Amino acid sequence: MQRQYVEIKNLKQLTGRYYLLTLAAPLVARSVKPGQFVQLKVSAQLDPLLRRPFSIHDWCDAQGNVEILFQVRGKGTRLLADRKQGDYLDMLGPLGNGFSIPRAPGKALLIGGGIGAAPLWGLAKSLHARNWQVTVLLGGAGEQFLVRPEEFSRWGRTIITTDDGSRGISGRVTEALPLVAAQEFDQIYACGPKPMLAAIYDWARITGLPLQVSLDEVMACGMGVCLGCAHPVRKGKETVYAKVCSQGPVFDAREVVWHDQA
Amino acid sequence: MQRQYVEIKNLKQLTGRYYLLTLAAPLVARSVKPGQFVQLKVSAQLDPLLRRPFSIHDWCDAQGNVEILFQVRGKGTRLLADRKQGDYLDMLGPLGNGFSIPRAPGKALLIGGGIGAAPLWGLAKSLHARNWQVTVLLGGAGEQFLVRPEEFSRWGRTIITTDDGSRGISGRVTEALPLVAAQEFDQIYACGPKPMLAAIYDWARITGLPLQVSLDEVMACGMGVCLGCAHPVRKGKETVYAKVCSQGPVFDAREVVWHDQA
Amino acid sequence: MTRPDLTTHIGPLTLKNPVMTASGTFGYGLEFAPLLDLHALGAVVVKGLTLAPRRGNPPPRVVETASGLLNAIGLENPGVESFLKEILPQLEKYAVPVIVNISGNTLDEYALLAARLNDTAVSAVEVNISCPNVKQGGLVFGTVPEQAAEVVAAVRANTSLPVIVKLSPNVTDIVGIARSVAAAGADALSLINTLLGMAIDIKRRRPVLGNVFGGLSGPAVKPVAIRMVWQVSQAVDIPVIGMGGIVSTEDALEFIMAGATAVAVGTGNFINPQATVEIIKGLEEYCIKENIAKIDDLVGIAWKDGQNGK
Amino acid sequence: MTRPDLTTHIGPLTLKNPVMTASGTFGYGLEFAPLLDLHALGAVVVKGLTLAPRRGNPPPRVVETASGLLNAIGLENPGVESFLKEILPQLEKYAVPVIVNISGNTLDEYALLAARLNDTAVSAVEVNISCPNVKQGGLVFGTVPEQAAEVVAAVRANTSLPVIVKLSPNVTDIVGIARSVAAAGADALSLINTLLGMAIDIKRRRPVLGNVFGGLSGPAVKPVAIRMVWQVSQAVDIPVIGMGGIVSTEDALEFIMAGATAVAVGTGNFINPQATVEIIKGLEEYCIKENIAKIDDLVGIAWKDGQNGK
Ligand SMILES: Cc1cc2nc3c(=O)[nH]c(=O)nc-3n(C[C@H](O)[C@H](O)[C@H](O)COP(=O)(O)OP(=O)(O)OC[C@H]3O[C@@H](n4cnc5c(N)ncnc54)[C@H](O)[C@@H]3O)c2cc1C
Ligand SMILES: Cc1cc2nc3c(=O)[nH]c(=O)nc-3n(C[C@H](O)[C@H](O)[C@H](O)COP(=O)(O)OP(=O)(O)OC[C@H]3O[C@@H](n4cnc5c(N)ncnc54)[C@H](O)[C@@H]3O)c2cc1C
Ligand SMILES: Cc1cc2nc3c(=O)[nH]c(=O)nc-3n(C[C@H](O)[C@H](O)[C@H](O)COP(=O)(O)O)c2cc1C
Ligand SMILES: Cc1cc2nc3c(=O)[nH]c(=O)nc-3n(C[C@H](O)[C@H](O)[C@H](O)COP(=O)(O)O)c2cc1C
Ligand code: FES
Ligand code: FES
Repeated sequence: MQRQYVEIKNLKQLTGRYYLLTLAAPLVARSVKPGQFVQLKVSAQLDPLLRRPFSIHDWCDAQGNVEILFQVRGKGTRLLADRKQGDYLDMLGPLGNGFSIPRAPGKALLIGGGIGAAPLWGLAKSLHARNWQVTVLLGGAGEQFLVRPEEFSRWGRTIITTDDGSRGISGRVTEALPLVAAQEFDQIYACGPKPMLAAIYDWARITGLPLQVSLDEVMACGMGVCLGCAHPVRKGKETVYAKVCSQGPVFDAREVVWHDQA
Repeated sequence: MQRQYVEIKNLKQLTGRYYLLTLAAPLVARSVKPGQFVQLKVSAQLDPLLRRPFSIHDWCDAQGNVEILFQVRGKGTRLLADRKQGDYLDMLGPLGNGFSIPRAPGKALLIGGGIGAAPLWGLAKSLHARNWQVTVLLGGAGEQFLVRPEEFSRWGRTIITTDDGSRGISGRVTEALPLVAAQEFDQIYACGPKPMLAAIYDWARITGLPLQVSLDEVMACGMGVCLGCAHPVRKGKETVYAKVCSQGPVFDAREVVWHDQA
Repeated sequence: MTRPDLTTHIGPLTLKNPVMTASGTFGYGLEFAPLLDLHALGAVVVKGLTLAPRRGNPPPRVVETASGLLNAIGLENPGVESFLKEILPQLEKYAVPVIVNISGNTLDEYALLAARLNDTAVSAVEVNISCPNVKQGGLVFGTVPEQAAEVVAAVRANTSLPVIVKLSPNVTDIVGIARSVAAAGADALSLINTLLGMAIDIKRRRPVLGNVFGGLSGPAVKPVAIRMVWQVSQAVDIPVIGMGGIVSTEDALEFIMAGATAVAVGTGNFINPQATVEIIKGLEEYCIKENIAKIDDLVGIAWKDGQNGK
Repeated sequence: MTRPDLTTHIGPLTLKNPVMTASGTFGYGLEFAPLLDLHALGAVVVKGLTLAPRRGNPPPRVVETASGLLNAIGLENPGVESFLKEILPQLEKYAVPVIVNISGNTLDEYALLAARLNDTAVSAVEVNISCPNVKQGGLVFGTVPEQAAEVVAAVRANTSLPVIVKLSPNVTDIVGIARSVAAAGADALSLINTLLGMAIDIKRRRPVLGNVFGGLSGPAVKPVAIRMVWQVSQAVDIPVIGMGGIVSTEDALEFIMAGATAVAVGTGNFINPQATVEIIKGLEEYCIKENIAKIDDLVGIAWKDGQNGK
């Protein structure tokens, strides 16, 4: 973990609300794991006050680059989208644990809902590099909410769904699950809205296959000190709170308490 | 008085800390008086919270432009300097009373200290257009704190002083007063730091010549409703508080209470 | 859908919508006439009046803080007589309910002010109890339940106008004050007034404000205001007018859902002098979009729905 | 000029500089070791401990507000035993004074906690009195002078460590509480803890926080904190540790000039995890530039110079 000012090498709008941000951050590019994230200070003013967490979408050690793919949601992401090439950003990271990739190559299913697919790009790339066979289910509310739909197939078979039917199969990403057979896979990874993750878990648990999910909780510090990002997890018979930032954001889906918030 | 979103037609750095901002604001350009000001919202966020007051430096009815000459002082002016051509600013104005120009042309002395000379530009232009003979005393801490020193002579004889001697006469602008004889003038105008204004008043009162000063008080609303910008003035035998924003910013120096803040 | 009903009742007073102005931030309303249609507002609450004219505090009187504003105006005002003679007649023309905020340093002053406003064009009085009680060593009326109640009783006895009491947030137990004031005959409560704060000028090494202390307002205080509205609206049976940091429709909705029957825009007027009318429009649009027939149905929905909060 | 003297005395405790961390915002310090030299800090104040482990409140636990942060962590912590066994030994290695913030729901809990920390590597205890007293119907200890004093007396009787008492700002009369606590044997005071606030999620039409209420911190509250430090530091003879919204050297100077002998960075750590060390450097630079030999000479200068404020 480092705190540094990093230069914006490029910032481009991909779709109506998605932006791809390329940062010069060689130290992070060298050490990052897929699924880890960074905390960016989007403004020098006191409102918005806190840093904003963003998954690392991609990285290139040779060029010393790190990429963030983000959606404009509120004032912080709006400010970020208004930054210009050459600006510097105060970045803290890499943070969190990241996805774990079993040593022996096998078949992986990656399921991403909306902007939740952002970290799956780097994961797919890593899996691909380690000779895993990758299948991707990419869903979004509409076409403009799909993360790089053209390009994902670079890493493996890609099935696309949109809620409004503007592209691929019409319906939620979970409705495409019957198109793939869980037992074919050695490892499932998912990132997206919590109801989607819960539905995927319900489907995956039947087969007992390992599912890693990346959770999204509101964060203050991002580094395990404020205890603000608590999510209930099972620890033996007990339910305790895990820190999504430092003990996650990736969890074994079996540990997560899905249907109880207390 | 209007509230409108105005486009930045141009923003250029004049010296290390001075910027010239050109705004497309035909309605204001048509009706403005020298010495009036506008309140600009420099950020859409809640910090900095309040608008910032800026004198109207120049205007062009034909082009529908209004110009602001500002100094980067703190976070609000920093944000303003970072804006780009084509951005829109939320502007309230014109506000305040402005300088009054006697009907019959005569000889005017304009004294500006630092950024305080910003509104004197438009005043000099107006006086010039009404066939007044203009003399300008332009002072600054150093060369980079002089407002358009090359160009001011367009309106009349211009004497320059700098505290550090980097240009013109070395010393404060008030030290150049002996170079001009008060009784030669029909009207004196001054804008700058309060001690400078007080010193000029001490000099001018001897001759009994009319002196108009533009005061600078911290403002919240800028339109006479918060009572935040109070400055003590004499009203008959009494001392009362005047609202610098709506009853000023230009005052007859004889009304102003100079040496008593209570 | 038909136009949603924004009508709001503040005790016996009916407002065409729940958006008012906060005292001291809207002058006497007239200043805003070039910028907005005063008649569109739920009500105009004017700058706090005292019996005699007051010249206010020495400058500096305002300083910006993080998302907030500290002010120490010191209740500068022309006095009630001058208001009634010179200002009210002009304001009457706009046909908007005018609520007069009153301040005193003794019970008598409050009583006399209330009596004087009776039988005028004023629609209601708002009693500012965040004033020092000079007979009790300067203790602020609004911080002691019994003294707050005495002020309200004195006003109540001297007017037939609706009495709104404006609470100070600088107390340990806002609910205790609210109950006491309601029992003394208040028709409605306004909250919050400003939080007591200050700032130091590190260059001069002295307090920034001429008066040392000032009142903190603006978005910075909104979480405290929302909390107090939530607590008080559940504890009393009279309507609550919520304020503290409202700059947008979303802010106004937060207050309404927390239990405010009406809302007031204060510091927000300085940032955007058209905030009030924009919020009225925003509330109407929200109701249409969310299919809400009456804005009243949203009042306190955050505690009425679901289990009661703490 | 020679290096300015930043040494600071908090009762019997000597710190190499006046910059500490605020409880609950710096974890147990270890988390920051990759980012800064812990040994450079005046002191590390760790997350509030209770006797037994606590799992804390249901999420969401934090929400950003205008220049502020609302939190309702609910004092999640592993309990004092686990802290002493597993965390303190690691922290000791950094040779920085460790101050332990303690919370209880009864006088006994405070007494037991104080006794347990005695004869450990801990340098001082900071008593968080913003906790509900379960034996008094949940009334917060820190809002009633007598109850606050009882907590302090109980702690004082059970430890030979310096006792710092952390005051709640949610009171009518902070000076009354401060005096009462000082009389009960506190060596120093910390202020302010968070302001009670809340936020409504207008989409869900429910409070945002799982716990409904939360504590407001960050730059938004600084004016309230400065005011309380100014008032309290003039009223008591023990040192005051100032906090509430410090993110920069200028903020720290404001607190020191208002009367704080030391300062603590809280929410500021989340914005800039290196804020503490940058502020220490900034204070040193300021002293050099302004020709100040001892930082102590600045403490309370805003009221010591010139006439006393109100
Ligand atoms: C570990 C982690 C990784 C993330 N990775 C990415 C990423 O790669 N790309 C990306 O676009 N976003 C990502 N996010 C979400 C991103 O942090 C938020 O969208 C961002 O903080 C919103 O900031 P804002 O100021 O624009 O929104 P705000 O103005 O703060 O809020 C606007 C709206 O968004 C909601 N919101 C705010 N924060 C979140 C959140 N964390 N999750 C869901 N809703 C939220 C608010 O409730 C509000 O309704 C990630 C979040 C986490 C915790
Ligand atoms: C009627 C009027 C006309 C003005 N015209 C101009 C103009 O034409 N060009 C121009 O550059 N400036 C002008 N100013 C001053 C300008 O408004 C301030 O410089 C600006 O508001 C500072 O904002 P900031 O956010 O950058 O500074 P902040 O971050 O708010 O403050 C930075 C520092 O500047 C000081 N400061 C803030 N406001 C003022 C002020 N009003 N006067 C003096 N010091 C202040 C603060 O105390 C602080 O030390 C005018 C002010 C008034 C009242
Ligand atoms: C400049 C200023 C002057 C004020 N004057 C008064 C007043 O005269 N009487 C009063 O009851 N409240 C007064 N207030 C308090 C406001 O009416 C309001 O309660 C408070 O500012 C919180 O709302 P806000 O955050 O929207 O400003 C004043 C506030 C400000 C900022
Ligand atoms: C997330 C969080 C957790 C906190 N936990 C504690 C705590 O355990 N004990 C305590 O006394 N204060 C706690 N506080 C209060 C801070 O120590 C501090 O008093 C307050 O936040 C004001 O300072 P700030 O504005 O710099 O954050 C906590 C604050 C935050 C933001
Ligand atoms: S965000 Fe602070 S502990 Fe996770
Ligand atoms: S700035 Fe509000 S009255 Fe002048």
